[in-house]
Amino acid sequence: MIKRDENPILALGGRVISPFIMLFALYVIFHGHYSPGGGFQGGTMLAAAVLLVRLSAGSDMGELQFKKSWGTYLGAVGVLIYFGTGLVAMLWGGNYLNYEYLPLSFPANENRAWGILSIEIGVGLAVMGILAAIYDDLVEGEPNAWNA
Amino acid sequence: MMLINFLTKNSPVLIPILYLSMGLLIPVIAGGRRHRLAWPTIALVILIGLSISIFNIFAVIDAGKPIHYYMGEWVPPIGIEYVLDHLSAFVMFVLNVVAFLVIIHAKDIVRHEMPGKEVPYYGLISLMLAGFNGIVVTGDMFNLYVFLEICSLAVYGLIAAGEKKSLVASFRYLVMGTLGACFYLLGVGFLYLTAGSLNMADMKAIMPYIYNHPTTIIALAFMALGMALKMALFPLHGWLPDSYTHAPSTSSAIIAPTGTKVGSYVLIRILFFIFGIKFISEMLPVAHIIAWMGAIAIIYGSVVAIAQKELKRMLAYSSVAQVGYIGLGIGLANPLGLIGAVLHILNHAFMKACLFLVAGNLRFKIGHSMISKFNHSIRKRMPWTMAAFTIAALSMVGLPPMAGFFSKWYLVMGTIKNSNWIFLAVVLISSLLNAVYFFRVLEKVYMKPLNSGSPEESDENTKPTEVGLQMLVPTLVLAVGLIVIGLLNALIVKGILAYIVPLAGM
Amino acid sequence: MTIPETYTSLIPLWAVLVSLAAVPLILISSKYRNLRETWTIAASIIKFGLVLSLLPGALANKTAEIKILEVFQGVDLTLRADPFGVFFALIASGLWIFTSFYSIGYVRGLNEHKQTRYFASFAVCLSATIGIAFSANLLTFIIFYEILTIATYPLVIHKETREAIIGGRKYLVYTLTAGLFLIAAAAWTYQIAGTLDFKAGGLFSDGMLTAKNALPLFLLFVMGVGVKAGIMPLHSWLPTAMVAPTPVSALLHAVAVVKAGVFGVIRVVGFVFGPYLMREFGLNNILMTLAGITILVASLIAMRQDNLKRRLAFSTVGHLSYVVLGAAMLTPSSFTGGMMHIAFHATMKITLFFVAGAIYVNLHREKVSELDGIGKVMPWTMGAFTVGAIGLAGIPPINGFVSKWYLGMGSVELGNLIPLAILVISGILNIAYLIPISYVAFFKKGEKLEGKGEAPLFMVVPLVITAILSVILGIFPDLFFKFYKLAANIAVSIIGAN
Amino acid sequence: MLNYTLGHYGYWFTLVLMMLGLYGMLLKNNLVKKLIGMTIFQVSIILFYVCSAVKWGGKVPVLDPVIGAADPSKYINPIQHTLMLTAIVVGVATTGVAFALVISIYKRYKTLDEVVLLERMKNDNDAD
Repeated sequence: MIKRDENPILALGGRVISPFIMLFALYVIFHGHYSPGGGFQGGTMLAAAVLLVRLSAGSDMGELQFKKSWGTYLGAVGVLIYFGTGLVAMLWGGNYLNYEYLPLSFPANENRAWGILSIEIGVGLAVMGILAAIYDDLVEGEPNAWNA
Repeated sequence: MMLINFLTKNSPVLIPILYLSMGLLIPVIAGGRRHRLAWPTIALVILIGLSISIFNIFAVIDAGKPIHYYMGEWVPPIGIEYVLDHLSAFVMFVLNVVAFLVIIHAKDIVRHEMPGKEVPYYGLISLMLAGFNGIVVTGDMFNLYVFLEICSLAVYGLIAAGEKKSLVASFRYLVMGTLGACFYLLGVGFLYLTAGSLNMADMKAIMPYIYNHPTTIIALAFMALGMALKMALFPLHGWLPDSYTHAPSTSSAIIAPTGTKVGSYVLIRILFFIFGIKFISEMLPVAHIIAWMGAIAIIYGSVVAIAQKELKRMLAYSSVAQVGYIGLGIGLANPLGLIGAVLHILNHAFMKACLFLVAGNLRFKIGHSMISKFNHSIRKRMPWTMAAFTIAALSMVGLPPMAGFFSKWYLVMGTIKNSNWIFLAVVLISSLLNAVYFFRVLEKVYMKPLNSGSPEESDENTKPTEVGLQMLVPTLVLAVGLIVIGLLNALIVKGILAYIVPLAGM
Repeated sequence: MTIPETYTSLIPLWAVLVSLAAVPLILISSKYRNLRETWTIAASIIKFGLVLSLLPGALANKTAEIKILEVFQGVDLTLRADPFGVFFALIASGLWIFTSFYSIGYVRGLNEHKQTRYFASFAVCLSATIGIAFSANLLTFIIFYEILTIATYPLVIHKETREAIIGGRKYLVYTLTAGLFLIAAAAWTYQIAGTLDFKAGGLFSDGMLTAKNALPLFLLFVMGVGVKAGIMPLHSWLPTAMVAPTPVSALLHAVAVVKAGVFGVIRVVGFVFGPYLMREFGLNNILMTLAGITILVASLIAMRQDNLKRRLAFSTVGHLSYVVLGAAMLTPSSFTGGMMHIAFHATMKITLFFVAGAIYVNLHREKVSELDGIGKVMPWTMGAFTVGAIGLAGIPPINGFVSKWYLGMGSVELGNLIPLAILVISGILNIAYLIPISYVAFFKKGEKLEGKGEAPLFMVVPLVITAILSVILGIFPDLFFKFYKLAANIAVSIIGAN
Repeated sequence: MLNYTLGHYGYWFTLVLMMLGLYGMLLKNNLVKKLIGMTIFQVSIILFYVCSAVKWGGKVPVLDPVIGAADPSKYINPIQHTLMLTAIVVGVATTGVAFALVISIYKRYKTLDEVVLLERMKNDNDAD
């Protein structure tokens, strides 16, 4: 990588903005089922927040915020939530992903809303984890610009 | 009882879910120091998948008609529908049974060829199977695209794990594969613009109304082109030989029998289940073109295979030829040809899996699979492996009562039914060409070298060093399976394949 | 003639399986030579007994049948011991016994390598041959036909010299191609007729065949079965395959492979097309012409061969076409003669090949020009040779005369004397290329052969027995196995059906 | 005719993009450029789908639930957009895998130029 000078504005700016991006991302995820947005978009933004720190403040700083090893696990957890929701619906007598059958004791339409939300959360986590993991794997072995 | 009910209700969707979730869970279950768990997990997962696929076959036979499954109980054409008919149940079974046998075989050889990479490797295998099974079971065209990309991505990874050149081979495959998938997506787009539906059965119903629309023709052209690329139908096979040659032994053994077959399956779906036989023979002679491509592929693949020096590469070119058989059978567009093609999916899956496992055994024990270095010491060292090779080779040549003969028999019948003598000649000649390249190997293996002064080699070279039971048994099961399939082919055809013909609208 | 009657019986299946079952036993006991050979002998004797037990049924026009399983829509893997099948199976399994004994003498005499593979392949070959004999339909026929092709391959290349490998390749190319033609022909037949079952008098119903498709279909069949039957110009693998060990040549030429070919020709002529259709489309003339040319040309070529086995090979090519000629003439007598020639040529030619092998094992000579005076040291062997030679020339009282007589009668029945002329000329040519060998062996003085005696007993006894058998069958053609009665019955069933 | 051609300018644009992508994919020597071509190709198809959903003055029903019922001609089919969402994700994944491959290739052969790459691959003693 090209050697760069340490730039405090970049480093601090990234670290400051990152939580706000995350907050907005959560908003996108949690509103996904009745307004534009959803798991994919929110997850990408979550990943963007993580990657922003990684890029601006370096991998070591990024590690403090979001550990490299978390990526895969978070992906697995997200996927588990997704499949778990579908599976629970299935076990309670519905078709796969039929949220009406989720054992939530709400009326059917609210059941659907909660079901979609859980799906969106799962998708969001998975997308975030996997995108972060992709980045980490790609830069692996590259000399760390900040330590160089 | 509960389990049976659960299975009956949800069986179409279970296999893709199982593989898809396990693809991500295997790195978690077997992460870090628990890497020894990877192989048992994947073996167990595929065993479950296999059991469900067997259950599916019986469910379909029992129902006698396609089983529909609506995701989230959204009724098509709005929702995504999974369809389990005789064709998809059959292909699914082929995929899972081959995958299971190869995975049993894989344990030592994966550790040997890719030390330390077992966990992601098995995860990718699970993902790939999720893609394949999803493609087979889905009734939605866009869903099919997604699964297509899932399995393709996994396959790129599986191929890239091989020897040095595998990276470049995988990259080329990635470019070509993406191109194929994009063409398919474009075709789906055109079709969606015209008909406003993505559901296959719905599309078939709409087809008469958009029959004369130019976009329908373009859609067919793009979709068929994309799938021909994916199934490596000549002249779009360029990515295949390098990929199969340089991939790890297990990858070749699992991808070669399944990957191109899934492409063929999709082609069958597109041609007969979406557009219908009338459209593909009247509006755009796709069937005819594919038949010709298949015929040329048969001759080309076989001839080039003769010239290969390396066993896996020879098998790869032979795959090109065998895909040609399937293409020819599809392109004949008559019941016998279709049955021949689908039967060949099964037969070729078994044959190629067996042959690639043999190549894997050779690499494992002898360290290479160069045909020019083969000699009769191999037979002495690995008698059972070579016996399996012989059976599979005879089946490839198409000698009864091996399985290969019967799919060829159906294809021959199909060509005669269409009175297409050129295709008949092609199918027959290819048998001879197959015989040439397989007997070339067999001669080397079973006969002592011609010019060697000393007839007996040193003891070290002739000691039996057969691979372990875990690798040997799957190889032999596949070989014996070829004979069994051959003898029972009428049962398979009558019980399952015959139902495909009316479904395909013939 | 009694009405044909079919009953289910497992005997045909056992007859096929018994030698197949011997294969694993042979492989297991590869270290113990005597035990291994016991299996071969035991299997051959049991097989012969099983086939023999079907003979009374065949004579009484009762057909044993066993459906094994369905292999194609409406086509079962079926074994049916109809009279013609029993006829052929009887010859093949009977002569296998002799060949087995002889093989033991031969491979031990020469201390051959890979004897286990040799005996195992031999057993598979015989299974396939019996399978061919008992095939009830074309698909079953093809399956066993191809198995025979593959099982013979290791025998042809047994010596593993460059010559043997090239011979083996040529053999494979010819026979595999033939198999493909046969597959195409069978598939086409199924498309036309909707059935593949052999039926005396032809399986096609009226109006199924037209002038347009009859000829190509027939040519496909001829190319399919003609390669193994050695019809010119498809014969050239046969002399090349002479590199195989002599018992294999004997098997190839007298017992299994080529006989499977002519058996196939008769099946095609009599049981697929039938005499009526053959005549209607002029197919018999094609076959007759091919056979006639083959007989004459092969005999002429045989005269020029110095290698004894090659000479015998071309003689085989010629004599196979006797059978084809008999089938092509389409008269009851000619069919009878042709079928009897399958049996009688087998006994004679196997004798000759055994003799050639015995000479090779004993004296290591293969050329005709080296045989001067060997009759003095090997009187029994050369005596048997003379018997076979006379028989092949068609001189009484050897059995070759009988079959030739019926073929001649067929020619007269047909009212066409060209076949008769061909037979006579060929007989003279046969004398010209075989009798001189006996002559030089007994009456010409050659170099001294001191200390050499007869060949091993394992070899001499079988060849003397086959020679005696030839004589006995020549005098009493209906003795023991009622070859004549069977052949006549079959001929009537084929011709009379129309 | 002119009207027809101009009226579908979006499609023409995607066609141009697609050809550009194809050109880069098949004819460029540099592996990364190939990848860029591939991405352009994928994007062109995404745009093609999105183009087909355009309707001047229309709205997606999620924004205004009554729109479909009140005036069907204002209704915009959201399916294409959602489909393309998935296609974008697929594209990202493909690109990710492709970059992983390219990086590995670069590490192994120290080049991204295909001609040089082929030259260097000859020295590998893989089974051939």
